Order: sequence, then structure tokens, then C-alpha cells
Amino acid sequence: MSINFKNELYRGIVTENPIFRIVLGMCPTLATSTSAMNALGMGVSVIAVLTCSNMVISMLRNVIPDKVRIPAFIVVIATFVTVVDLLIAAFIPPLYEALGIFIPLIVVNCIILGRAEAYAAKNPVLPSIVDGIVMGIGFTLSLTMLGAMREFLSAGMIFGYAIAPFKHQFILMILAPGAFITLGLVLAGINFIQNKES
Amino acid sequence: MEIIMSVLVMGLIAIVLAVALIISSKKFHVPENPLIEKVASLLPQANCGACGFPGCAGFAKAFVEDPVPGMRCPVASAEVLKAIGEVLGTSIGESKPMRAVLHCNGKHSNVQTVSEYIGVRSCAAANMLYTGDKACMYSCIGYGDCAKVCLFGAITMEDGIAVFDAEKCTGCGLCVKECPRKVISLVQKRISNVRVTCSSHDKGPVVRKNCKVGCIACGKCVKVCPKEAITVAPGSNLARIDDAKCILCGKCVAECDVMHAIAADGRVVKAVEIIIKKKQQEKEEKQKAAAMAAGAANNPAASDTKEVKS
Amino acid sequence: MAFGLKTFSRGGIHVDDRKYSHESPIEKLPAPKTVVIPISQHIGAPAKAVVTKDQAVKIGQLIAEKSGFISANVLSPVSGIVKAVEARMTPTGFKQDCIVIENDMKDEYFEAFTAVAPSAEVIEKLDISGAVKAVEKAGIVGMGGAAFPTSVKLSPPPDVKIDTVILNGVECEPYLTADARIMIEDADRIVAGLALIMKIFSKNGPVKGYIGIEANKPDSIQKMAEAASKYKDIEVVSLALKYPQGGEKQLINAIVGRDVPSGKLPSAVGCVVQNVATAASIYDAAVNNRPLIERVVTVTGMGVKKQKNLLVRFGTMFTELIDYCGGVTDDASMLICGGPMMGKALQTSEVPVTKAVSGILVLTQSEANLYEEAPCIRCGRCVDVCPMGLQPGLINKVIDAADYGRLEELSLLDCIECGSCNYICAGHERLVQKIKIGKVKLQEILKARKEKEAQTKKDDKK
Amino acid sequence: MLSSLLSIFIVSALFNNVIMAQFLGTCPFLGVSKSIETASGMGLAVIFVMVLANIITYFVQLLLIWAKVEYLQTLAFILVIAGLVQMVEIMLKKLSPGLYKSLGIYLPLITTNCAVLGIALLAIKKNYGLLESVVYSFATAFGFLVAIVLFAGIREQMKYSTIPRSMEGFPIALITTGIMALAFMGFAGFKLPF
Amino acid sequence: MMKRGSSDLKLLVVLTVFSAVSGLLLALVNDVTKDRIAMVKVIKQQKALLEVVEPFDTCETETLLNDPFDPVEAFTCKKAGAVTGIAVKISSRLLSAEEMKKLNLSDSLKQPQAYGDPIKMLVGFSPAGKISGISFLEHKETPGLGSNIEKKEFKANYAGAMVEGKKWSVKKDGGDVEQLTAATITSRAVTASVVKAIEIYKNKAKSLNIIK
Amino acid sequence: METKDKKWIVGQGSHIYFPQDTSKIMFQVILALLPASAMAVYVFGFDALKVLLIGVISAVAVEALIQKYLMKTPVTIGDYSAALTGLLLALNLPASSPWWMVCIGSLISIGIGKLAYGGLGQNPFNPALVGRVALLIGFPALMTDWSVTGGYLSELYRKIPAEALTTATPLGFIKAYSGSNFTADLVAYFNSYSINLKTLFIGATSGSIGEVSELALLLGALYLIYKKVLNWEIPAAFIGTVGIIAMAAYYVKPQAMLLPHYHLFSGGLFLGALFMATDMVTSPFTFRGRIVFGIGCGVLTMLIRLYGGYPEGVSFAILLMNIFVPIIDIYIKPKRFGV
Repeated sequence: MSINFKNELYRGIVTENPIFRIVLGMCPTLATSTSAMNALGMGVSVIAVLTCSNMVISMLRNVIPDKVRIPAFIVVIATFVTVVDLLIAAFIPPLYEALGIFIPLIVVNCIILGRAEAYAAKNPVLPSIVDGIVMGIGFTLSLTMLGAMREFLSAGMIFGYAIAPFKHQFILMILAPGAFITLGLVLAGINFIQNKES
Repeated sequence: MEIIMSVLVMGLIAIVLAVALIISSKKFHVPENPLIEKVASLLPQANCGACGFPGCAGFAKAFVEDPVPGMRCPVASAEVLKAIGEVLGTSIGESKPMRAVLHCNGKHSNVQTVSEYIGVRSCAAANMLYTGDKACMYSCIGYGDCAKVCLFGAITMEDGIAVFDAEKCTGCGLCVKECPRKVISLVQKRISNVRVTCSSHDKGPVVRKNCKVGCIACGKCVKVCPKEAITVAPGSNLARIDDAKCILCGKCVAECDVMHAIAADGRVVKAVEIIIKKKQQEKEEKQKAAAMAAGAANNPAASDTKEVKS
Repeated sequence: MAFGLKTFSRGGIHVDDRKYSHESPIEKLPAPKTVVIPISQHIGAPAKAVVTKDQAVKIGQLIAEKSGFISANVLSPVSGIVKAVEARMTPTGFKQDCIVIENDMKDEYFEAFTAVAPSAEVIEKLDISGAVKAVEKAGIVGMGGAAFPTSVKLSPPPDVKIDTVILNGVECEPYLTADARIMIEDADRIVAGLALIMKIFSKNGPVKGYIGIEANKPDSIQKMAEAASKYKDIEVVSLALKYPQGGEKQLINAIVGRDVPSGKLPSAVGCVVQNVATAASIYDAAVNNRPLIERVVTVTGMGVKKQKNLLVRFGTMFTELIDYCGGVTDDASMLICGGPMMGKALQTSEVPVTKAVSGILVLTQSEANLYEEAPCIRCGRCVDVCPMGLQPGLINKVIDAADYGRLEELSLLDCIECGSCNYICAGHERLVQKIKIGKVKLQEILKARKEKEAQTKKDDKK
Repeated sequence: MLSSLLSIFIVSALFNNVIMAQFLGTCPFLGVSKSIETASGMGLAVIFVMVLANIITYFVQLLLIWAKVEYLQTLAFILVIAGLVQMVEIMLKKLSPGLYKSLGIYLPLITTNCAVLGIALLAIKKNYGLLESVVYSFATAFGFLVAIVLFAGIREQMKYSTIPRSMEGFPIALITTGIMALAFMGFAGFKLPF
Repeated sequence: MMKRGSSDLKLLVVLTVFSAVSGLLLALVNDVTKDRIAMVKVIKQQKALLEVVEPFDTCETETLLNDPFDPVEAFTCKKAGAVTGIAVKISSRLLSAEEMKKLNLSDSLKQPQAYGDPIKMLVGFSPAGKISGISFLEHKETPGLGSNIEKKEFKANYAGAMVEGKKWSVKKDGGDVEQLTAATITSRAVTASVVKAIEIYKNKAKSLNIIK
Repeated sequence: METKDKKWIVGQGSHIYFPQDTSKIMFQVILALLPASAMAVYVFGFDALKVLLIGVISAVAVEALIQKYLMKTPVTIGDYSAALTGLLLALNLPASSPWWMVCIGSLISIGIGKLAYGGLGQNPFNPALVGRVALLIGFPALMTDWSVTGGYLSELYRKIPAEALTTATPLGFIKAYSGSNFTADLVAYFNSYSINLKTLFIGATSGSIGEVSELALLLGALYLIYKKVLNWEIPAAFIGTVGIIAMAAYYVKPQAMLLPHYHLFSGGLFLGALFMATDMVTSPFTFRGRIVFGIGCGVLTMLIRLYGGYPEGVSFAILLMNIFVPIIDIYIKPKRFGV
């Protein structure tokens, strides 16, 4: 089974983008997109967890009985999440502070369980790893984009670099309502473009 | 020590849980429609709720017990959907494909208007209040109630009548049910279709007054039909084609050349063109012959005027 | 409008009454050359034609016979020859079977009738055992607009006790003045009719009679009060001006304060409501053996040159009435059979006057509601004015979204289609029209459910 | 004591609403809010599971502390919650079909409701005792119920309006949630009088 | 039905093995990272302290009020044995009378609360009785208003000022502290906490015999 | 013309109509807001006029542009609803608002608050309030900057220290104040600004430009009630509830609470209760529903004023109650006839 990584990447970023197209994993999307850096950190963590859990679940997919499928999957995922959690705490402490409780919550991020169920549980190891990577990249890119938008509007900065000339910042964007509204508008924009094309 | 402790704790929790699960699943087992479980097992099990149902099991239950068109799992891939279809298909069974057609050609340019209609732009509403804008009481009202109920986007409203996309139509019959004038019917989905594009039970003169393209029940099509598929029921003032008997020869379409109240689509159109051409040729030949005959008898100029008249 | 007058308790609107023709006395329109008589001029099963083409008929001769319990006879309003029995356009807006009679202008009656003047003694002496039969024979239906066969209303099931008879002289529809003129010119006959109806119901106990009239008709009230003073137990009630006071349920609520339960008839609270004109014709039929062949029709609206009240034979074309009033003006844009609130817009004036036609209204462009629908801004006025306590705005949205399953919960079938919501709507939404669609859809749902229930019952029995 | 419990309740149910301020449980909030009926079912199920999960994780935490393996927290909690939900579902189906019909179908969804795990973790982080933890989880879930029912009310109403095509579905749901969160900002900085 | 027993066993084994292996894996990772995480914590604290006091070699921590989330702590920082600074970790939390007593604070101290959750801060003092710095560890003030406490201009109210040289209340209340625009509550809460820190510092300094 | 051949218009009854439709209602509300606007210009000077004009123009422009280029639907600025939203938004802003902030407010109000839901009549939240609250949270410093440069108020302020010019509204003062000698200090404060009940009522106080003059607002509201555009239920329930709670709070704890009439006349209560909460689109359908809605607004307003972080809670309270409207509509139905 050969894998065209380019096509797969296109699938992960465009056609099956986890945030914009499948609309999964809203909680971390909204909570960690306060700045581009946080979003990137969350995204990288998700890539790591998603790839590892996809790999392991794909390897063990024939061993796991159907009845304990979900508990077993969740155990695998939770393990990797904790590993990531510990590693970030040890080696990237600023990120750990920013992401706070949301790293453990990657466990219940629908994307990971969703991919485990929809893909890894039915496919061999290599494609599953690829799926984990491309889906993770799709998630990361869109999350970072959102983070950059919110950071720009609320603080006039992107990745911590001040680039906007204006004096007053629109603080709403960094707060909960801004998160919902920004994501809503971005989704609407994507729909708008799509409707125009078709 | 810590490592052992960690393994022990997790193992303990897992064992307790597994035992509890096993016991409870045995003790509290409740039989269920096996189809639901089958469908549920095919679903992604992300339990994301994106379908609007509470979880995959909820979706599966609703899908098996009371499927509504348009209901789908937004996360599942095409293969999954196909697989679900196969599971359900064994219990549902195949039926003949049908499609909907309109028995009216009452475009704005073809029918007279008698009054101006204001009010809800809905056929059902207009039907309770006379005819909408059109004079004919049997016409397609043209406010698109059918298009509104169509789940597949197969109906568009053009120049005051509904136009059906044979490709998209699935023959579900929702539009037939919705139409207050009952000018839509279901026919077999074939390569093409021949239909009477009029539903008026008015008498010939009234039809002529109201509409340029109505059926006046002249009966020419009945005569020309080789399979006796066309009938004009007494008192109905309207020709009807029996879809089962029709062989799509297109003769009736060619014959109805005054009011153009029979229409065809698909491949028959070509056949009709050929018949009409043939008829034209025959006519011309006849006329030529007549003209020659006449010309032989009288002067040639007379035949020219005759031709123009006809 | 005097304060403190009785009126109904819930909803309602204050409409400018525009009774232009109130002062013009009833004129008798000459019988036309040809009359067109629909065989179905009432609610219920259509009557069955009993005449054939070329048959000679006389005034009052039965030409179509009632078929079924809720149905009414149709009598010939002229003497002449039956020209055809065929489908013609009627004021209902649809083609219906009609009997076309050519008038021979002889005005010969089929049966003899008397001309006993109405008085309390006449009613007292009258043997009422044949009264209901006479009403049935004369083909009398409610002349307020609904055209419910009167004989049916006068013979309720034996377990129903009627203690109140209300005459409806409210005429709450703007423009219309037919009833008001009849009350001025024919008060004695109306009150006698009421006394007669009360006598019919009095076998089960004492019956009280009321005549409800809105306060904008002081002359009618005065005449009626004079006439009523000669009878026992009849009271004329002056009511505050509010639409739709003429609705049966609203009128009962306004006069005796009883609420007819949802889905029930007025008889459920011991009441019977009759129109004033109907009462007059009941008197004529029961006492004088006179058939119902003509009625008073108001021809009004700014779209006709002169606004008049005309006494016309059934079957006369609207065109003739309008032309008698000087024809239409140039900016006339809507022709309505009935009042402006609940009347039906017509496509053509070539339709005959029937028993249910109380007025012909020609509206000009500036009078009529010709607006396109604008969005609902949820102002809630429709809810405030609904006399039945419904939520028309919500119903409208539910119907727009084709969410018909919710209509039952919104008790759509209670709607009396009075048009108050439609009148008040800031968005000019066609609420009544939507509700009519909704009613059809809801009835479909209810029918399907009933069938399903019956099916499951059958299956259970098996 | 009572007033501190009450303050926990009000703060976590309203001021610090789980959806509006904490972004937890957004998936079911957006997913299962198309009608008031399913929304309230989901809300009740969340209350049920969240309280139960918080009680059990409280004891699991004690076990973890005793064994000095606190880093297993996430793993142990999610495992317990997943198993618990599955078990409750099975038992409810048999023991109380009526309750199952109204709550049970929502149970599988709750496994992936991050609010359950999140609140369990937060309760530990806030060092709540058993009673406080129960009140806290109940209040949070109650806040979820309130938010989702109100949201479902708005969505039911929106069914009757003509949302622009690009806005249909998730975009308008998110924007509505955003404006609701905007309104809930009014509770920011509340100082209870007790 | 026959298969049921075996499948149950499989279920049990798989789940247990999974969990146990996960536990093992985590224990290993934890083993690798735990020292590092502990170190990170220490570094973090040092960094924070360095923001408010002069450079130091060692630092003694004394917990004055034991609260799992919001302890009051005093740090005595020394360089080559000499005290270079004293830092007080405190928050704008409303302290009970009992707690006040424990901290040896007079009851008359005003304790206005902040807008959001308690503002946690670190106030550093030089041995000479000057506030050497102030840093905010955690706060939930309104962004754009209360959050302006992080600004240098506001911190300058405190940092660099002598403990005794100023009237420690906001101008609105007649003091010398320049309050933030439209965030009086926050300014007040911070100032009141600083006053508490000053008192604690004084007690501490007295016990260390730095001042009398 | 011959009667017989006339081509009639057909439609369903009622065939006559109440001569007051959407655009007329909106226009009358704008008219009713003119006294308050005039008062604003008098009190705050040219700044207020600038904010009002920018608000109306930007709101109308945003609606027209979005409908024309994004939604591709007919432009509906002719129904005055966009202008009304812009005006209400402007009346809810301080006089010192920079022009771009007003424009952002209009964009949020019209774009997100209204057109995202399909336009007039479909929005669940009051668009002007969505804009106002978004600005309040988004630009807290600008939205609480009460400095004035012209008009009656600046004349008044000339007599007092310049430092006070940017200080808060009366309610803001109370929220920021936490002395023990509350009532006396309050009186001193009000005296220093020469505020008394009369000036509060007529409008010589600091605040959002539209909320200062209760007199002008009441005049407008009376006109609307006379024209049958305004329902009295919501304002009555709203203001009544605020009054009762304020009174109760004062009698329970006089030393820490404001005199009740200051609660009534010194904030945005009248503007909110008369013109924002009564927005037909976002208030309940039924009479009883409107009463519940008004009481809810009053309770929430007082909760926020007494215990909340913000000095003023009217906007939040109305927005919060907007969330409840669908539920109120479902559970509080009009009493049906014969049931």
C-alpha cells in the first residue's frame, strides 16, 4: 500500500480539516487560541499524541475486544497525553503554564478518539501514522491561524511580535466571547468561499 | 518501587473496572434490535454529536427505526455510509426507480392572466384563492411549493412553472404529495419520457381562451398511437398517456402540432424531429403534387398564395 | 364610544367603522332577467337539483333539495324557465353547479302566503310545532355570512338545554350596514323572530333573549329597544365598538360572559346565536309561509360611485348591483364579497348573490392592503389582538418553516380567521392565509394519526 | 460552611459558567442543542455523570496519593469515567428503562465531554473536600444544563428564521454562543455578599 | 453464548494489561522528568525573586501562612551570608481575623478585595527599608483596565519607594498612590496588599535585627 | 370602465390594514429619540453630535454594504431599522468615543448582531446592545472615559478641579467607593459636581450621551405610547423592579446603599427600559411574558449594580434576558379562549 503523502496532507489540511470541516475538538480550539504561540504548542502536542496513539491503536487493533474498545483506546490516548504533559512540564515550562489544564484534556479531544475510531482501528500501522500526522498538521495550522488572528486583534501582535500600529487593543478577542465569534466568522467565511465556488 | 506501585494501581483499577463491566453487562443484559448494534458498530463512535443525535448509538437507533431522508453522519467516510446502506439494504429491498414529471406547460408567456394575485407566494395558499396569476384553474401555479419540499434540489422554477431535473430526481414523491393542483405525477425512470403537458378538464374553447398550449382533447394523438397507450376519458376533456404501455415512439408528440400539448424529453426528442421532418417532407411533396396538379389546371400564381396561407 | 359598555374580554381591535351607507334606506332592486342559483349556498352538503332544463318554475318552488343532515333547500327566486344546470363561477371563488333561470317577469308564486303583521300576540298564539319544518322548507340559512342551515341550529340534540338566545345585530365588519338598516326598518319582524326562536327552545325551561348591537348604531338600538319592549325577557344590549364582536363565541362572551370551550359549539354553554336578518326570515317562514328569495346587500367601498343598501333577489349578478350603484371608480382595485375583514376577494363581478352575501365591497388602491410581505418584527400585536388567545406570529413562522407537527400544540384549529392579526400586522404578513394553509396541513396530520390509531387498534384485535 | 457551599454553587453555575467562561464541554453543547427536549436530557445526564464521576475520582485520587503516583491522575480518571459511563448505561437500561430513555442515550456522548474530566481534575486542583466537590460538580453541570437549554431555545427559534447560507449550522451557533458569553460577562467580578 | 466466557476473560486481560503497561510507561517517563520538573519549579521561583530583590546566592523560605493555594511566604535572600533582600509573597485575599493574628498584623488594616480572583504578588524589600521591586504572579483583572497593574508606570508607585516615605493609599482615598484610570478597586486592592507586605517585612526585619 | 371586464386584485382578508407598519414604527422610535439626542448635544456639545451622526451613518452604511456585496439580498435600509440601531448604539456611548470605535460598534451591531441572523426580525439579541457590550468589554478604557470638551457639562466642570473631568458617573463613583461614611461622602461628592435630583432628571450629569436626560427620554416614550408603538409593560416592570429592589436594599443597609432615586435616575435605566428592552424583535410575544422579561431585567440590573464588577448593569441585564426570550415564549403563552 503506497501512500501519497502530498495527497494525504491536502486531505488533512483542506478537505478533512479537523477544525474547519469536521468541526471536532472545539474546547481546546477555543481555549488555546488566545495567542499564536499557545496554539502552536497545543497543535504540536496534538500531533504528537495523535500520531503515537494512531500508531499504537493500529498495531493493537486486532487484539482489542469490541466491548472495551473505548476504554482501551482512551487508556492508550491518556498515556500519551500524560507523557506529553510531563515532557512539556519538564522541558518547556512557559508553554506548560499557558496551556494549563488543556493538556490533560487532549484526552477527551474528539479528534483523537475520532481518528482512532474512524481510521486507526481499521487501517494498518503506516497509513495510520500518516493520518495522525496530517490530521495533526491540519489541526495545528488552523489552530495557529485562529490564534494569530485573535492575538493580532487583541494585542496587535503575532507570535509576540508587535506589528500593528494601533494604540487601542480590542480586548474582547482574547476573552471567551471573542473566541466563539472569531471561530464562527472564520467558519462562515470558509462556507462563503465554498458556496461561491460551487 | 514507585514503578511497581504505578503498575499495580493501574492494574487494580483496570481489573476492578473490567470485572464490574463484565458482571453488569451479564446481569443487566437487555436484548435489542441487532441491526442497531450492527449499524452502530460501523459508525465512527466518536460520539461527537455532530449529526444532531445524542451519540452514535442514538443515531444508529434513529437511522434504523425511523430513517429520514437527508439524515447522515457528517464524520463517516463514504465507504462507511455504503456499508451501512448494505446492512440496511438487506432488510429494505429494491424498488423500481421512478421520476416526477409536470403535466402543465403554463409558462407566463403561454397563459392568460385574469387577475393580479397578492399574498403568500405559495401554491397551497394561491390555490385556496382562485388560480394565482394564471387564468387556467388546472395549471401549475408556479410559486414553487414542490421546489421547497424537494430534498435533492431537483426542481427549479422557470418562467412560472416547475422544471424537473431527471438526473437529480429520486422519485420520492414528496412533490406529488405537496402539489395542490395535482399536476405532478411519478413515472418510470427511463431513458426518456413522453407526457401530456396539460391537466385542464375545461372544454376545448375555454382551454384555447386561457392557454396557448393546452390539451383540447381533439383525439388526434389517440388515433396515431400504435399501442393504444393514449386515452381521452369521457367528460375529462384531457388526453392521458399510460406510462406502462408507452413505447416512446414519439408519434403523438409529432401529431400534436397545433397546441403542442404533448412533450418528450431525452432520446425521443430526436425521434420526434425525424417524424416531423418526414411529415413536413410528405406535406411539401403533397403540396408540390397538388400545386403541380393545380398548376397544370390553372395558372401557377394561385398555388403560391395557397402555400403562404397554409 | 362610551366607556363601560359590555364587550368581549380577550383581544380584539378597534377599526375605523366606515359605515358610509348607514344613512341610505334599503332600495329594492328590480328582479333581473336571468338568475344564477348555486345549489350550494350554505355550509354542509350541497343540495340536489330537482329541476331539469326547460322546466318552468315559480317563485318559492323547490329547485334543489337538501341532501343530508347539514344542508339546506334552494328555492327559486323568480318565475320562469330553467335554462341550464351547469358549473358557473360563484362568490366562493370556485365553479359550482348552478341552476340558471330565465325570468319571465310575471312574479308568480308557487304557494300562497299570508301577510300577518308581527306582534307579541301572534307569536303567543302560534303553534310552534311546525315552525322548524317551515324554516327548513323555506331554505333559511344564517345570513350573517357563515350560512349555516338554520333548521339544524333550531333543532339541537335532546340532551342540550338552551337558555339563552342571542340575536347578532353587531355587524362589526367595517363598511357593512345591511343588518343596521334592517334593524331600523324592520325591527318588529326581527324581534318577533327572536320571540319565536325563544318559544321553540322554551319547552325545556325559560329562555332569555338578547339582541347585541354595537354602540355606533344608536338609531338601530333605539328602534330595536322600542320593538323589544313589547315582549317579555328580551333585552337589547348596547356593546362597545370592537372587532370581532360578531363572532359567535365573542358575542356570547360579551353578553352573558360565558366562554364556549375550545372545539365546542355555543350550545355547549346553553346559547344559540342568530343573525337579525335570519330572525326576520324565520318569522316570515313560520308565520307567513314566505320562502326566502331575497336579501339585503350593502354595496359599498370608495370604489363604487354611490354606497347603497339594496334588497335583491338571489341569483342577481354582482355586476348588476354595482352598476345600479353607478359603477366602479377608476382606482377601484379589489372586489370583495362580504366585509373587508373576512370577506373573500373575487376575480370577477360575474357571480350571483347568494344567501351568504351580506355585502359587496369595492376597495380603492388606497383603502386596500396591497403591500408585499415584510419581515415579522415580533411586535406581538397579533398576540395581543387575537380574540382566541393564539399566537399568530409564531404560527406564521412555524408554517413558513413547514414545521407542521407543532401546529396542534399551538391550537391552530381554534382560529376563527377573523383577520384581526392580519389587520394589525406591522409586516403586512398574510397571517390568515398562512393559517388556512396550516389548518389544511394540520387536518392532514390529524387524519393520518387517526387512521394509524384505527389501524393499530385493528391489529391489536387481530 | 453552608454559605461557602452556596458561594461555590453560584460562582460555578453562573459566574464561571462551564461553557461561557471555561470552554469545557463545547462539543456536546453545540451538537446536542437542536431542541430543548434533547438539550435538557443531555443536561440532566451531565449532572448525573458529573456528580458520580467526581465522587469516584475523589476516592481514586486518595488511592493515587496513598500510592504516591499522582502523575497517573489523568489516566486513572479517564479510565474510571469511561468505565463508569458504560456501566451506568448498561445498568440504567435494565433497571429503569424510563430513565434510560430520557438520559441513557446521552451517556455515551458524555465520555467525550471534556467537562466531566475537566471538572474532576479542577476539583482536585482546587483541593475541595468530598462535599464541596459534589456541590462543585453539581453546580457546574447545572450551569451546563442552564446554558444548553437556553441555547437550544434560541436555536429552536432560529429554525424559523432565514439564516444566510454561509452562516447556517456551526457558524451561527458559535456566534450565538459568543454573544451569550458576552452577556455572561456581566457576571464578571461578582462579589457575593456572603 | 459459548464464546462469552472466553471473550470476557479476554476483555479482562486486555484491559488490565493495557492499563498496567500504561502505568509502567508513565512511571518510567515520570522517573525521567520528575527531577527536571522540580528543578523548573525552583528556577521559576528564583527568577521571580530576582525580579524584586538584589542578586543573591541562597534564599530561605519561611511559610507564614499555610494555605495550599495561596500561602503567605517570606523569603530571606542572602549573598555571602549577608541579607541582600527580603521578599514577601502575598495576595489580595481577604484574611480572616485569625489569619491576621497569625501574621501579626493589626486588625485596623483595610483589606479591599480585587476585582477578579485574589491578585498574587511578590514584594521585595532591600535591607535599607526600600521597596526594591514588585511583581504580580497571578491575577484575573479585566484586561485593559485592572490588568494595567502590570505596567511599569503603576509599579513605579511602589518600587523604589521608601517604606516609611509614603502615605500608602490611593489618591482617591487621600493617599499618595496614583490609581489606575477606571480601575480604582484594583489599585486599592494592590496597595492594601503592599501595606500588609510592608508590615510583614517590618516584623521579619525586626526579627533579623536589620531594623529596629 | 365596465365593471364586468375589470381586472381585480385578489388576496386573502383582511383587506384593510392598520396604518402603522415596520418602517413607520422604526421612524417613530427615531423621532422619539430626538429629544434625548438634542439633550445630549446640549449637555456634551459637538462631541455628542459627532458620535450620533457617525453612529447612524456607519450603521446604515454597514447594512447596505453587507447586504449588497456579501449577502446579495435586497438592501433594506429604507425600513429605518439600521438607522435606529446606529442611533441607539451611539446614545449608549460616551461622548469622547473616537470615530473608529463607533464604526466598529456599528459593524458588530449590524454585521454580527443582526445580519448574521438574516436581518430584521430574526436576531435573538438586541443588535445595538451586542455592539455596545462588545465595545465595553473590548475597549474598557475608552468606554469609561467620561471626559467632555464642550457643551453645558464642560461649563459646569470648569468650576471643579480638572482631575475630576475623567472620573466616573455617579454609579461608577459608588462602585469605586468603599468608605465607611458612605452617605455623607456621597452627598459631598454630588455637591462637588452640583448633582441633585433635578439635575439628574433633566440631564446635567456624566454618562453615556443618551442616558443622561430622563426627562427627554420620558417625553419620547410618552409619544410612542400615545402612538401605540411602545408597550408599557416592560418599562413599568423593569423600572418598578429596580425601584423596589433599590428601596429594599436602602432600608436594609442605608449606610452602604445609594438612595433609591439615584438608582433610578443616574444610570442608563431609562434609556434601557424605555428603548432597548422594549425592542420588539428581542422581547417576548405575550403580555405576561413581557412582564416577566421586565422583572428579570430589573433583578439582573440590580444584582450587577449591587454585587457585580461593573458599575452599571442595564445593558448586560437586557442582553441576558434576551437569551431567555425563547424560553419565555415557549412556557408563557397567552390565555386561550375557552380553555
